[in-house]
Amino acid sequence: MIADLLTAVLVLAGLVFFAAGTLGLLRFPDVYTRLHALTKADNLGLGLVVLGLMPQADGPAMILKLVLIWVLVLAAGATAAHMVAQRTWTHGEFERRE
Amino acid sequence: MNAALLAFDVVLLAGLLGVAWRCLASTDLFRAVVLFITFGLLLAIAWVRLEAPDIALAEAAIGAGITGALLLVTLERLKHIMNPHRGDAGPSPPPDPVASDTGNADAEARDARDPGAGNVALSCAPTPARGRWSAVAVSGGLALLLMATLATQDHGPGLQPAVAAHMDVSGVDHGITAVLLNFRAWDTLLELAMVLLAGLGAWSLGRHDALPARPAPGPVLPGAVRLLLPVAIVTGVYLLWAGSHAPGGAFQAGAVLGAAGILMSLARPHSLPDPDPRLLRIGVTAGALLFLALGLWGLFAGPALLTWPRNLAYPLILIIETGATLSIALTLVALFVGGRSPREDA
Amino acid sequence: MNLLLVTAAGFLLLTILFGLIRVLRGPGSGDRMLTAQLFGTSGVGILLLLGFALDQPALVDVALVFALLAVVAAVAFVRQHGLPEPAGTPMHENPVEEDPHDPGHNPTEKTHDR
Amino acid sequence: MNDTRQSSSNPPVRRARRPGWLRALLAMLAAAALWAVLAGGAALAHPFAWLAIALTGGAVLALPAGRALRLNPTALPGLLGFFLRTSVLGGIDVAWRAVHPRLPLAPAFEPYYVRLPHGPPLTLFMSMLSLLPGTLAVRLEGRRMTLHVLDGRSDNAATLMELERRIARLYGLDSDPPGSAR
Repeated sequence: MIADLLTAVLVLAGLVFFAAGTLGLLRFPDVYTRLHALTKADNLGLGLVVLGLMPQADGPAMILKLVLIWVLVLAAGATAAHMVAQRTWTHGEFERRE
Repeated sequence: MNAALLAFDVVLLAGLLGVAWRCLASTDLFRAVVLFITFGLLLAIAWVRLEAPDIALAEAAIGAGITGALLLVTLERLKHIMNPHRGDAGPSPPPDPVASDTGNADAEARDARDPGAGNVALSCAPTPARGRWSAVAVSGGLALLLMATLATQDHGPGLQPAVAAHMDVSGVDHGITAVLLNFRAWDTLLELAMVLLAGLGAWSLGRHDALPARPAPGPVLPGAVRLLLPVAIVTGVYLLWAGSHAPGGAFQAGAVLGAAGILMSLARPHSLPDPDPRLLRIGVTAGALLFLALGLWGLFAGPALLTWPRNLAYPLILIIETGATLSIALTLVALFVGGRSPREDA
Repeated sequence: MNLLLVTAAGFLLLTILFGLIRVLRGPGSGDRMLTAQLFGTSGVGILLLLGFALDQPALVDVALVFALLAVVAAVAFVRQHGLPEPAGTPMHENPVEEDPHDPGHNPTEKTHDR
Repeated sequence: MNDTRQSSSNPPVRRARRPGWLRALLAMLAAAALWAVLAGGAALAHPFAWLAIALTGGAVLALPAGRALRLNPTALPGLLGFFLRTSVLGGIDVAWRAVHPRLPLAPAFEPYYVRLPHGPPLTLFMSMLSLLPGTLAVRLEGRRMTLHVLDGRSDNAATLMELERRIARLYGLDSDPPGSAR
């Protein structure tokens, strides 16, 4: 019961951050600021969802798997954000048209 | 619960149709590629909803890992090829007839709920607008036919009871693996042969040219590769292992390992030497040849072609799946690199 | 409980569909790529939520594969543009303005977006 | 703008590279742990587990060798706590800015001079700082890193120096006396 309540609260909190990330994606003015939305809001949202699902997991192996997934997404998000930022910095914002 | 799932499915279907339509109708190739990556994501979720986690796994590995990279690099190569003709101003890209950029999710979703939207886009994407109404009529007719077919089809259990009845002779505990590698092994052999043919086809087109690119500077990418590569290898082998009793198997494992290889060749931590062509050929053909050899052995020593004796079924399936994984992974990387290695011709 | 998880998954799906606006509008290719990356994160969330709601542990494996390979497309994107840097790339001078790019830098750059 | 220009006071320490067999062994141990998480501890006896472990060892040998750095496990909880706390703050910060009707952003590029040596510490630093509130690593040239910050008016460098100090402690590179607060 308490586990279910915890799950509900954490998952809903995660959804708030996902929504804020999407809102930032749509409202922020340029690529760099949108990248902030990518790396922070959504990763925190997924972290809260993962945390919320942990009480429902049936064993420590599943919990560790969930943590692994979150760590992988964090690494992917940070790497992709850095690379998109670097590429925008060096090559401009737009596709070369040929 | 069921109403929520139904709503989820409707939104998913609308998203699939809308993304597919915008992807086909897009004149900007980069946008089309990103839409295709999104389509792969939605498709994986759709396979989940169709209760086919095996296919969802394969779609996740191929859609997230391989097609995106393949299409982006293809785009770059196309530009590289077209670069010399840059001076003569070609005709401007054909106008987008289906719709201009709506840029509005509501319109997007509304359009997507139109049952023929995907077909409309498919049938008239880059053609002049005058064909639009006949295309709408044709796709509407097709949609009606499809719905009539679906409505009259009886929803029998299919072959599931037959598979369940014979699981104990299959050697594995997962129905799909039993079908793929025992009951209908012939199909899987042909699929492996097709993968092999695709690889050979790419090799026959010529030597691979070095990509006109270099890895991104900075320590972040090599660090990520250092973390992801071992995890990808263990995950790939884990999927191979899981195939005998749960969703997973050679194609999924091969796709994950192939994506890891693509990541390696993209990040290029240091100049990787071209592999020995002889070893590469053995690796690429290993899956199909091993499968065929064991199948022939079954013809002479066992019951029939491509069947396994009951007590040997499990180890034989494992051996075949391992070979198939190796071949699929290598072929995917070879398709990504494109063309045979320069050492082949030397 | 499961109703909540399915609804949450549906909500994430809706955020993906709204995020598509950014893919369609662009304007830059970086915008589109980062949106695809964002979709990957939401997709992992959807798969995990569905996996627990429908009691299908295999979906966690699907989410794992997604999380693992989410970066490949972004790496290919950078590799694609990893051409020798054009002359006039702002490297050492540090503009504090919002737009770091020399306005005259590579004037052929135009968005293909309409 | 913050004054982050500092002379690089401690030059990168060149350390011996770890021998290949040790790297492979460590990677294989990690692979075994990962296999136990994914497939369950009982599956470690399956031949595929050995295949996965052997392949991981081989793949690590194919990657270029990093420098051998001694981990200081006592610094790990502090770093993790700091990271989790600041990344939650970062998420709240971005979410607040995104939903605020007037979009309170003051984006800017800032230079930052890294003191960590190249290798895992710097990689970790650059990956982590993108998850901290308001900072994003854009480019690294030598010691000079270009950051993009969401709010140029806030003191971003303080958080970064704190993170840098904690990572340095994790890798045993700390030149500050322990307990000194920056």
